[in-house]
Formats: sequence, C-alpha cells, structure tokens
Amino acid sequence: MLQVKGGSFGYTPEKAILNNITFTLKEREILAVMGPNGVGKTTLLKCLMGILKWQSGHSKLDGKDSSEARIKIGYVPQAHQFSFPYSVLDMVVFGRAKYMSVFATPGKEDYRIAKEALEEVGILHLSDKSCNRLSGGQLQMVLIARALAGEPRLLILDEPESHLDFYNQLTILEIIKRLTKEKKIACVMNTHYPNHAIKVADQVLLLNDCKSVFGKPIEVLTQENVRAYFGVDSAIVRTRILGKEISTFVILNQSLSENEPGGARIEHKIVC
Amino acid sequence: MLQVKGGSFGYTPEKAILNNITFTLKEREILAVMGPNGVGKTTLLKCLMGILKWQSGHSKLDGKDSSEARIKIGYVPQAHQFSFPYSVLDMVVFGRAKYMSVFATPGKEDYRIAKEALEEVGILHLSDKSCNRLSGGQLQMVLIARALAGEPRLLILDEPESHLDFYNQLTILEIIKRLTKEKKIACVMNTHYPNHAIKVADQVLLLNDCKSVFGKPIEVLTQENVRAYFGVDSAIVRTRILGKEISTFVILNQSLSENEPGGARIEHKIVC
Amino acid sequence: MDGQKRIANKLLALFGLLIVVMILSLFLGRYSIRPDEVVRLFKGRMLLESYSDLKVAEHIIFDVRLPRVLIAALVGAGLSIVGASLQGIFQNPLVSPDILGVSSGAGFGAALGILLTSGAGLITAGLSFFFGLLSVLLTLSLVRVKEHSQTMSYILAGIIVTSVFTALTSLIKYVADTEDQLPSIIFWLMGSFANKNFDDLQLIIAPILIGILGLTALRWRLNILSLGDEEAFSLGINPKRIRIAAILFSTVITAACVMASGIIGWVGLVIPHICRQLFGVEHDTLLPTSSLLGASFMVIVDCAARNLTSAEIPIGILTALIGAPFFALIYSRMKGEV
Amino acid sequence: MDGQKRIANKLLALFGLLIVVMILSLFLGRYSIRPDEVVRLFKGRMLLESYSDLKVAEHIIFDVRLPRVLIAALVGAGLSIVGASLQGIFQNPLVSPDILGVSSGAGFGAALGILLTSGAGLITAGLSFFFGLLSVLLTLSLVRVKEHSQTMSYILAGIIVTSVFTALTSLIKYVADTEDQLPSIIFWLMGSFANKNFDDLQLIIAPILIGILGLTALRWRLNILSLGDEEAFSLGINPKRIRIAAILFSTVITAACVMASGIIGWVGLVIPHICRQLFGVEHDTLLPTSSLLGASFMVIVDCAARNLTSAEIPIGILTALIGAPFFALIYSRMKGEV
Amino acid sequence: ETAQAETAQAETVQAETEKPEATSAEIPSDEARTITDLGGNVIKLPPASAINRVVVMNPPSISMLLSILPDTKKIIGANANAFERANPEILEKMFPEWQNVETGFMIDGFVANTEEILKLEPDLVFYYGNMQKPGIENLGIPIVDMMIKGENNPEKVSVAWDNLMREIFEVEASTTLAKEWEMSNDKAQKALSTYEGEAKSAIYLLSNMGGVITVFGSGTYADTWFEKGGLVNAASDVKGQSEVSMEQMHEWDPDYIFVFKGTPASVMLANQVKGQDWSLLSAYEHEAIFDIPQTIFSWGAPCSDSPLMPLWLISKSHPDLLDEDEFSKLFKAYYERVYDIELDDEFIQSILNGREETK
Ligand SMILES: Nc1ncnc2c1ncn2[C@@H]1O[C@H](COP(=O)(O)OP(=O)(O)OP(=O)(O)O)[C@@H](O)[C@H]1O
Ligand SMILES: Nc1ncnc2c1ncn2[C@@H]1O[C@H](COP(=O)(O)OP(=O)(O)OP(=O)(O)O)[C@@H](O)[C@H]1O
Ligand SMILES: [Mg+2]
Ligand SMILES: [Mg+2]
Repeated sequence: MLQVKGGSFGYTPEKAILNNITFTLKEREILAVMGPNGVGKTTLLKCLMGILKWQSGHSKLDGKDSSEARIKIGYVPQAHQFSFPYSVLDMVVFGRAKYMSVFATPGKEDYRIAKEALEEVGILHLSDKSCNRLSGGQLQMVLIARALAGEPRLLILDEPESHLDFYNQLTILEIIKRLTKEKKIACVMNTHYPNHAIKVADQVLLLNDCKSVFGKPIEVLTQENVRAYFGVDSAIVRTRILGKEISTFVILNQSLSENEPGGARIEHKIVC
Repeated sequence: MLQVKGGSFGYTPEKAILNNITFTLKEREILAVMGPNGVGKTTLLKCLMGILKWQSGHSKLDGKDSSEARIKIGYVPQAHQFSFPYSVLDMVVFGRAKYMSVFATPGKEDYRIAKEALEEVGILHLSDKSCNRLSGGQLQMVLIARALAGEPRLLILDEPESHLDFYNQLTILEIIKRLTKEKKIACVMNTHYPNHAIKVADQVLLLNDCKSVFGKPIEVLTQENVRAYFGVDSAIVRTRILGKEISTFVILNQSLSENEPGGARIEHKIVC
Repeated sequence: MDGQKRIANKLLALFGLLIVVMILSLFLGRYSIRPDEVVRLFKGRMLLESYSDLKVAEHIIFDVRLPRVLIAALVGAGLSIVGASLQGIFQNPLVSPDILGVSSGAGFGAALGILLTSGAGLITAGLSFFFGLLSVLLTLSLVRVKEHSQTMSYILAGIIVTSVFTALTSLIKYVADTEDQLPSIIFWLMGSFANKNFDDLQLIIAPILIGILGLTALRWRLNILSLGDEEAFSLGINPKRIRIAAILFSTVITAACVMASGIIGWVGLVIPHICRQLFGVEHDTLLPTSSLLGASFMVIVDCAARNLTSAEIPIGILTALIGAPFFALIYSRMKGEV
Repeated sequence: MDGQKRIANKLLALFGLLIVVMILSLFLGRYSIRPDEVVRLFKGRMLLESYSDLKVAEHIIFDVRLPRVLIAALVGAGLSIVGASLQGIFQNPLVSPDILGVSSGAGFGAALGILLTSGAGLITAGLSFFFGLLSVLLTLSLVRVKEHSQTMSYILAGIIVTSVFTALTSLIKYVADTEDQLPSIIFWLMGSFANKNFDDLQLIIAPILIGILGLTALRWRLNILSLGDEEAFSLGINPKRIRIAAILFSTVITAACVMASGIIGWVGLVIPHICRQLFGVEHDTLLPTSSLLGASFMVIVDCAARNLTSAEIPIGILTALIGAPFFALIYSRMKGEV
Repeated sequence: ETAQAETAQAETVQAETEKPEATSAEIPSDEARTITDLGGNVIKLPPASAINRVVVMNPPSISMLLSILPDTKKIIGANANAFERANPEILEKMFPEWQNVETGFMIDGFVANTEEILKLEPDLVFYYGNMQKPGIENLGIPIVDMMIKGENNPEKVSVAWDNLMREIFEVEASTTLAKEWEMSNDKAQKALSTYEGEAKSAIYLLSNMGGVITVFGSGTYADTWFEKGGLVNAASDVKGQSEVSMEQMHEWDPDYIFVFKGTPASVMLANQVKGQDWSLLSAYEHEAIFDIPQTIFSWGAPCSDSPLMPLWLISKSHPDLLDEDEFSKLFKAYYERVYDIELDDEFIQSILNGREETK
C-alpha cells in the first residue's frame, strides 16, 4: 500500500539527512521508525506527508504519489502551541476539513465522527475544554483524535506516546493497532521506545545517516543493531508473569554509567 | 533543603488541582513526580518555581520562600517553540542571566560555563546551530544545558526524557544523577517512566487529585499503587544479565488488551 | 448543536440591532422632520404617492439619509469582517484591513483621480478601486513562494507596498493645486460619509456584498489557517489557496470601502477584538458577528457625526471617541484569552 | 569571541558611515557655499576666528545645517533603536515605536500647545513631551497585571490609548483656527526637520541619549524577553521589570523625537528589519546597529529633503521613497529567517 | 472680459443639461433666466428680486457681494474663513450682520452639510469648484460655481466674480471692478514707467507659523501681483504653494517680503521668531518686511479691494515713485467710489501699519 523508493532529502544541499530510503508497507501493517535524535525521523514523516518534497526517489500510496494522496493521510505532529483557543471538539472537527468543499462548514455527521474519534481515544469528557488549557498529554490525545477523525488510509504519528502517561501510552498503542487491523489502514510512527515497537509494530525502520535497516522488530532490534545505531547495550528479556510470557527490551547501561556520562558513544556510528 | 508544606493550587476556584502537597527533599536527592496525564505534575513544578502561586501552604528552599529563592532554581519546561532563531550557544548563555546585573552582557566566563554545560550534555558540536533548526530531541538537550548553565541549587525538569532517544535518555538521567550527587543540589523531575524513576530517583511522589504518596521508588511503585493510580497491572522484574542484576518495571497489559481499548480504567481512581 | 442555536440567536439579535439602528438613524438629522412625517413619507413611498408639502423632507430621507445609512452599514460590516479574517489568516491581532496595502493603494488612486480630474467623480472612484487591487497584487507578487514563514513574508511585503503608495500619495499632495485639489485630497483621505448618495451606494454595494459573502463562506476554513500553514497542510487542505481567496475577497471589500468613504481606521482593528471577547475566537461565529456589529457601530457613529453639530464631526474622531470606552470596557472584562 | 570582533568591526564601519554622512551633509544645502569656504569656516571655528565676508555662510553652516544634521541623526537613531527594542519585547515584528501611544500622545500635546499658544515654542514642546509620557503611563495603567498573555495586553491597551489621543488630536484640529493654527498643526504632525536649531537640539539631546544608552545597556536582557514571559521568569529574571524599564526608555526617546520633528513613521518599523537581516536577530548587535544605521539613513534622507528642490520635500515622502527600494532589496535577499 | 463674453453667449443657450426638478417647482418658467457660471455650467435663475437668501461657500467672493448688494441681509450663510482675513471695523461698517451669519454648515471649512443647507432654505448658493458640489447639487436650489479652472490672475478672477454677481443680482453701476482695475493698471504703469534699473525681488510669504515657512512660488497670485508691482518673485523656481527652509530664504535673499498671514511682519522685523534668525537677511536690514493689508478681505487674494494691491506694492517697494501719502489718498478715494464709505486717515494708517501679533 505504501511504497517508498530511493527517497532522499536534505535541508541544505551539502548534507542529505535521508539517503535512499526504500521500504514497502502493506495494509494493516504498522511501521515503527527508530533512530537517534536528529537522525531524520521527523523529516522522513514530513516527506511521506508531502510537507517536504523528496529530492530524489518517491513515495506512493495506493499507487498514487503520496503528495497527491494527501487526503488519505492523517498526521499527528510532534510539538505544539496554539494562538487561538479552540475547544477540543472544534479542534477534532478540523480533521474533517479535507472532505468538505471550500465554502462548507462541518455538519452533524462531521461532529458525530469527531465525537466518535474523541471517544475512541477516551477523552470525550474534554470536548468543551479549551485547547490551550490542556495538559501536555491531553493535547497529544486531542491531536491523535483529530487525525482519526479524518478517516485516513495511512496514519502518520510523530512520537505519539510522548507526554502520555503509561496507561494512555498503552491505550494509544492499542488504538493504533486495532484501527490498523480493523479499518484496513497502514500506520507509520516514530518512537523512541523499543518496547512499543515490539508491542505493536509489524515492521521497524532503523534510521541512520547512511544506512537504514528495515524488517521485523525482533529481527531489527538485535543487540548488535542497537549497539551500532544507538551505542547502547541491550537485551530482549522474556519473562513469564501470571502465566503469560512478556518480551521486554532492557538496556544494560552499566558500560555507560561507569564511563564518563556525556562521553562519546564508543561503539556508536556504523561505518558508512 | 526543599520543603513543601500543605501546598494547594487550582486554576479555577471551584476545582483544586493540587491538594495539600507535603514533602521534604534533601541535598543530593532526586524526586520523581509521577501520575496520570492532567493530574497536575506540570502545575506542581510551576508552583515550586514560583510561576504559579500556591493558594495555600508554601514551599521553602534552603529555608527561604522558593519564589524568593528563584535564582537558585533551574527550570526545564515541557513544550517549546521560538520566534527568534538564536544560536544554541546564545540560548544556553541565557541561563546565566540571573547572575548578571540588569545592564550587563555575558562575559567570557559566562560563555565558558555555557560551553561546559553544552559539553556536559554532549551537544557542544551544535553550538552554532540555530535553535529553530533543531530536532525535537536536540532542542530538549539545549534546554537542559541552559538550566545547567544557571548553576542551580534545585533543578526542576518537566519530562526531561521526552523526545530523547534512549541513549540520550540515559545520558540525561546520568547527568542529573551525577550533578545532584557531585554539586550538592536537589532535583525534581516529572516522568512518565517508572523505569527512570527506579533508576535515578531517591524519592517518588505519586500524584492524584486527592491523595498523593511520597516515598522511595520501590516502596511507592508497588503493584497496588500503580493499579490504584494508573489503572494498569505491573510488576518489577529483576533479571540477571551479563552478571548484573537489573530491576525493570514491566506492564502486564493483558487485562487491557483483552478489554475494549479506550474503555474505562476499571480499577483506577482511588476513593478520596 | 446547542451551541449553534445559541449562536444563531446571537446573530439574530445583532441583526435586529442593526435594523433598529438603521431605521432610527433615518429619523435623526440636522434638518428637523417630525417622526410622524417620516412615517407618512414611508407610507407614501410604499403606496407610490408623493406629498408636495414634504418635498424637501422626502428628498432628505430618501436621497440623503437613506443612502448614507446604507453606505455606513456596508462599510462598517466590510471593514470589520476583513479585519477579523485577516487577523486570523496572519495569526496576528495587530493586523488591520490595510495590512497588505489596499488602503494606501486606494488612497493613492483617489488622490491621482482628484489630481487628474479635479473632482471626485467616477474616474476617481475607479482609479481608487483599481489601485487598491493593484497594491495587493503587488504585495502578493512580492511574497516569495518558497518562503518558510509565509505570514511574515506577506506582512513585510505589505509594509513595503504601503509605504511606497503612501509616499506616492504624499507626492501627489505635494504637486496638487493647493487651492482646490489639495483640500479635496485631504478631505477625501480623512474619510467621511458626508454627501454620499445612491450613485456611491451603487458603486460599492456589489463588491462589498460579494466580499462579505465570500469571506463568510470561507469562515470555517479560516479557523484552520489560523493554526498555521504546516498544520493546515497536514490536515489535508491547501492553506495557500484559501489564503489567497480570503485576501482577494478582503481586498475587494476594503478597496470598495475606501472608494466610498476614504480611509476609516480603527473599526477593522477593534471590532473583531470586541467580537472575539463577546462571541469567542471561532471564525465561524466571529465573521458574521463582526460584520453585523461593525455595521451597527458605523451607523451609530455616523448618526452621531451627522447630528451632534451642524458642521459634521469627522467620522474618525467619533469612531475613536465612541469606540474607545466601549473597547476599554470589553477589554477590562476580558479574561486574558486573546 | 571571533564573532564579537566581527560585530565590533561592523559597528565601527557603521559609525564611520554615520560620521562621513554627517560631515558630507554639512557641505550640502540650498545656500551655495564653496567647499573651501566650508573648510575655512571650520578652521575659523577651531581658531575662534570669524570671517566677516562669510557671515551668512557661517550662520548657515553652524546655526542652520549643523543642528539640523545632529537632530536628524538623533531622531533616526532613537526611532530605530526603539523600534528594534519594542519588536523584541512584544515578540511582534509589526510593532513600531508608537505602539503604546507615545506618538499620538505627543502629537496631541503639540496640537494642544499650538492651539493654546498659536506657536511652536517651548510650551508646545513641553506639552508634547508631557503627553507622550502620559499616554504611555495611561497604557501601562490599563494593562492588567494578572493578565495571562502579557504582551497582547500591552498592545491592546496601546491601541485604546492611541485611538483616544488620535481622536483628541482630530478634535483639536477640528476646533483650531483653519487659517493659522490648523496648517501649523498639520505641518507639525507631518514631521519635518526644517528650521530646527540648537534650541531644539538642546531640548532633545538629553532624553534621546539617555534613552539610547539605557536601551543599549538592556540589550542582552531583551533577548530573554523575546523568548516570552514564562521562559524569562524561569530563567530567574523578572520580565516585567525589564519590560517596564525598556518601555520607559523607549517612551522618553520617542516623545523627544516627536517633540523635535513631529511624527516620522516607517523608520522605526523598517530599519530594525533591515538590521535583523544584515546583522542577525540578537539584540546585542541589533540595537547598536539599528541606531547607527537609522541615524545615517535619516541624515541622508534629510539631506535629500533639503537639497533636491528649493521647496522642502516632506521627510515622510523621502523616507519611504528612499527606504522602500532599499528595504525591498534586503527583503529579497532574506532567507526566510525572520 | 472672457467671462463676460461667455456669459453673453450662454444666455441664448437652452439649459438642456439641467435636471427638471431643479427648475420647475421653484421658478415660474416665464420669469426664469439662465446664466453661465465660471465653471461653465448653465444655470436657471429666478429674477434678482426673488433672490433673498444667499449662501457663499468660498471665503473671498463674499467681498464682491458686499460691494454689490444693496441689502447685505440677504447673505445668510458664509464660510467662517471669510471673516478671519478681514478687518473687523470695516466688516462692521459694510456688513453689520456678519456675526449672525450662519457658518456652521461647512464641514471642515470645505464642503457643505446637505441637511444644514436645506435648513437655511437659500435661494442661491455660491461654491468653489467641483469638489464643493456633492453636498449641494440636485437640491432644487440654484448653485453657482465661482472657480475659473487654472486661473491664477487675481485681476481676471476678481473681475469675473464682480461681473457674474452683477449679472445675477441685476445691478447696474458706474463703478465696476473692471473699470477700477483699468484705473489701477494705468496708475501703476505710469508710476513705474520712470523706473530704471533692475527689478527688485520679493517673496510672497504665505505664512510663517510654528516654524513652518510657506511661500507662493510661480503659478500663484504672486505672479500677477509682483508683475503689476514691478517686482520679480524670488521664489519663482518653486511651483505653487510650498514649504521652504530658512536656508533657502538666505539663498534667495529677497529685497522685499510681503506677509499674508501667520506671524506678522513686526515680529520678524524685531527678529523675535522662535528658532529663526532673520537678522542676516537683506529685507531685515532694510526693514522691508510688510504685512499685506486686510480690509474687507486680505489684499493678497482676489477680492473687491484687489485693484489696490499693485499700488500698495509700489508704495512699499518704490516709495520714490508713489509715496505712502499718495497711496493713502488713492485708498480713501477707492472706498468712497466703490463702497460709498468714508475712511478716516488714522484708520487707513492703522490698516497700512500691519497686523498685531494675535495671542
Ligand atoms: N528546518 C530545518 N532546517 C535545517 N535543518 C533542520 C531543520 N529541521 C531539522 N533540521 C536538522 O535535520 C536533522 C533531522 O531532524 P529531524 O527533526 O528529522 O530529527 P528526528 O530524527 O525527528 O529527531 P528527534 O528524535 O530528536 O525528534 C537534525 O540534525 C536537525 O538539526
Ligand atoms: N492555564 C490553565 N488554565 C486552566 N486549566 C489548566 C491550565 N493548564 C492546565 N490546566 C488543567 O490543569 C490540569 C493539570 O495540568 P498539568 O499540565 O499540570 O498536568 P500534568 O500532570 O503535567 O499532565 P501531563 O502529564 O499530561 O503533562 C489539567 O486537567 C489541565 O487541563
Ligand atoms: Mg523528531
Ligand atoms: Mg505536564
């Protein structure tokens, strides 16, 4: 459904941030994009979304250039601030804009869908609250609801779990998983949490300046890869609690804490 | 060193967000504030900082009312956006402002300290970059460096690990821990990650609308408390890897994933 | 929606206010006509009768006061809705209808017209309208498309164009005949509804109504624009196209207003603020309420201007003197939500 | 710092430019004096000699041109630094020196002075300065302290006060004698450096210099203010106190400028933008560069106004006509960083 | 003279452009007559006897009406500026009702307020140029344009005004302004014919107020005045009315300065203007700065006293050719001829002495 082929992008001509990104995502699949800070995760999402233009290569959604298929994409950005205090419901209804003619205003149906989306993320009770009086986590939930209200084919989320408490983190991950499966959509999300990737993602894209790895979470998030891409020792621990086996990603940070903090990432940076 | 006694606050007269908060923090101690979204963690930090005024009760730093002792507090806020594109170094030097007379400009010494702070968080190479061209994680590091440049006695951080990759998460936690121990300062931070609290915090404050628990991480983050405050089943798992024992907080989310997502937090909400 | 009904009620109330204010101001003027005579005249109009004893009164009500009241209402509505729209588009509460250079362009056109024809006829009006549009097209052409911070780019381009046209206007004043052209130009630029008639009304009614309808139709989209470009884009709409459309409607309105009554400041800046306080920030409600309140406000102010003294008080003085305390009141009731 | 040395060099270059421009403009004027005579006169001044054959020339250079050039430089520097400071304080690039009502207040004071004394003497100057300060104090007193969004509150209060004083000025124009006083008021408000002398210079030199020094001293703090209040507060400084200090310095400067030369727009808005493009956004450099560039710009423009024709060209026309292309050039080279 | 010719021509032309309601109701058709005003409009007028309420919107032409109208009570509305440039004593003599005349109907001294005009119920309105027209047209009241487009010659303007007014009010008189001008021109030519040497330079100082100096350059009344007075305009490189600097005054350094309004000449002669040093100008040294006299209106603008202006200029600039005593006599005689008013010598002297500083 989503195909990216040889995509490259750089803010300045000298230095490309993204190099030759290639992957394919099928319906009902979730892709988790991972990588160190500043590697270009947000940039990748913006390219997929069409906010930034690929400098070479392309991405296609359902066979169409994704910038044309923009209406089918729901996007939840990373950082926020509003100059006008719209109510939560109004904010979510904005997600319906793309389906309406330029001169139209939202109708009953749009409000119904918006309320459904709010209910889905569990914040219907905030409907009438003003967006500039929400806590960071609440705002994040509102933005996710707004993307859902747009009934997207492809959902793009930039660190959706950030600022959420861990109940809400689980909720949002579950929602994303369920929607992806039920509504036959695909989903791309950035995350800094391997646990989350392992829990919901079907594919993981590990980004790096020159080389990126794409594959199943367990295959990609190996001890070697994590060390190469993040400079951290890690392990995936399987525990059996209350009769259920749980895989948990664990960071083995003794190496770090014994070194000078802030020192170089010794084993980091793969040779290009 | 930091004493909070009977602190209460509410944005509207009808509903108090914080009720009768009381705790004491000693030198070299780190307090992790935890709680669900919208419970008032950020609000608590702003009250400590003096941005918001306690409606009853007070907080004292080194015996002084903390709003008077503001110069001794370093604060890293939660969400950001800049209208003017200052360079990273300039931004960090702003942390020195409180030590300078109103008509002064930063001197060599100030720049040296700012660079030290940048080095400490490992982003000295970004010195000359413009702040509005940083990735979310990079910006977070800059703000932490800025707070450090102010050489605080009390460091207040609002979700310092959010937007950071897990290497940087560890780095920042290590830095916080080391500074607290070495420089005889205290630290209050919000976090959504019990693992982080367990790793660095000496004390945990679990916030709730009406009742809050204060104590050592292992004592506070019990299975019962987590269920009561967050509505999630959890356990602390101890694993032995590479000869080292590691405590990891694990969420047992089977109950959740089997229920309707977005449904009510069944066992949530303690009775007040 | 419960909220929507409440808003409909408010709109209805504002509309009622406007009608009442307009009718009342037909009764008031320096030439004394007894209320019963006014009523008789209205009846006469409807029955297509004419009373020879009230010939002058008839002329005053239908040819002097009526067009003037209608023009004041149109201009008030137009400037206010434009102010509200542009403030949203540029996410800046200091934006007034002339931000992109319309007023200065239209002012220049009028000054040029007066210089060339020594009169305020059709040519002057036409030039005024033409240069109003031209100035905004110039501004738009100065805006670099690749610009990162789009709104700043518009605003800076607007400043350039405004300053050039203002300077050109001064230049015209400077070369104009001090005997009759200069006072005409100054008088015209000062803004006034004095001596407006149905010809003037005919000139502006179409552009202003089209503009108001256009902006009202776009009102919900403006909400999205006010979130910023990237956000709007990520919601699947094209912010640039909507912005251009809104700017063009705004320009047509403002140019027509300036053409009809010179440059009347303040209203377009302040009425939207008042409405935002009274009725909320949503452009959905903000635009219609601004235009209705703006119209009533302008009719009231103009009525005062006509009635208080025999030599009309310039409209600009009264707008501020009546509006400022009103604004201060609203402002002191504000809860810091702007 | 390598960067600091580079900035010092730029400042030195700008200062050199200013000096050259000022000296050159002493040589130019409508009254023809040969360059060698100018040089002789300068020598004479230094040797405390006086040449009877050059009596008029001496008067023209030292009593007419010199004070005028100095005043133009001061006013240009003052308005530009105020614009740069206030744009930072209010985090809004549309802010100009008169945002808080100074110009309108000072304009009203001057109009009142002309009305009462039928002249532009000391009383008029005093009233102008007084009302300039008063208007800003009024604005500040209107600002609610508990306000959440502080800067908006200032700006709205400024709008109210400005509109009231503008209306009052119009009212004065309205009651003023149309033959004598009105033209004086209008000319005065239009802004001009014509016929300024050492008395005028004496009046404004202290307030403007004090204001410029004050703002320059605060320059680094303004960076922090421009991050927003909460941020500034969390950095351990008191944003309100710094803002008030900067506003007071700005007010003193602006009131003095208006008192000396009427309301000269545009410079305070545009020079900071140009400097921001050329020298970066840091107030540390922005403030001194703005004031130096503003001074040179104003001296050049005034020199043109004096020389181009035998009639004085109003300064406003030239500021825009000379400044706009310059601004457009800079703007087209911008990289969208504002 | 041109105006007269036009008028004569137009009388035969039928007024087709007139809107019907402007005529039929007010004027019985048999008594109607048409005239052409100075803007070229053909106007239907009632007979002079039926014109009893007159409104004058441009300041100087009221002086013509006063010299022509037997009954000045007919003037019921005027521009307030008409009285500001006049000498109150003369006003009192010629127009005792002047304090009671309606002036408030003018908006900004520029256009008329329609409802106020209608309240005045005038029979005739004089206005000046198309810009003053909007508020008064189509009211069923005859309106007369007093502006000759682009005409800067005060002789032509004042004569045209005089003729038009005479025609409108059907006044036959032996002393028309045209005749007065002829006499004045003769007198001036005769006086100047003996003068040899370079023409002296002068400045028409429109006003010096609040530090702003405004002069009349070329294309203004100053052209005619100075030509008739045997002077050249030092400011002829300036077009129209314009603000100039003190430095420019030094560059021109005129022999004579004639002050229209604003700061009076006495203040400049005492070098007491705030912030201006007049002492280095030649005109100051020779005490050659004069206020233009104000009688029924200032002589600096076209009015019914205009023929006196060139002679006064000569008396100031060439007292050897026409001394002040002689001019006083001419002045006195003019008033007797034209207005039938006797002015005593002391009063004439006070007018010629210039204005006092007003506070
Ligand atoms: N507008 C911009 N102009 C120039 N460079 C930019 C811009 N935005 C981001 N960058 C740079 O591009 C790189 C990638 O940024 P991006 O925001 O995509 O990182 P990221 O992977 O999302 O990081 P994080 O995990 O911290 O959010 C960073 O080095 C950043 O400094
Ligand atoms: N300015 C404000 N005015 C009114 N209510 C507010 C304001 N800011 C926050 N609130 C409300 O106060 C409550 C606490 O907000 P706060 O930001 O302290 O939560 P938090 O614990 O930091 O949440 P999160 O984990 O999502 O950051 C929330 O319910 C929020 O909606
Ligand atoms: Mg990112
Ligand atoms: Mg928070």
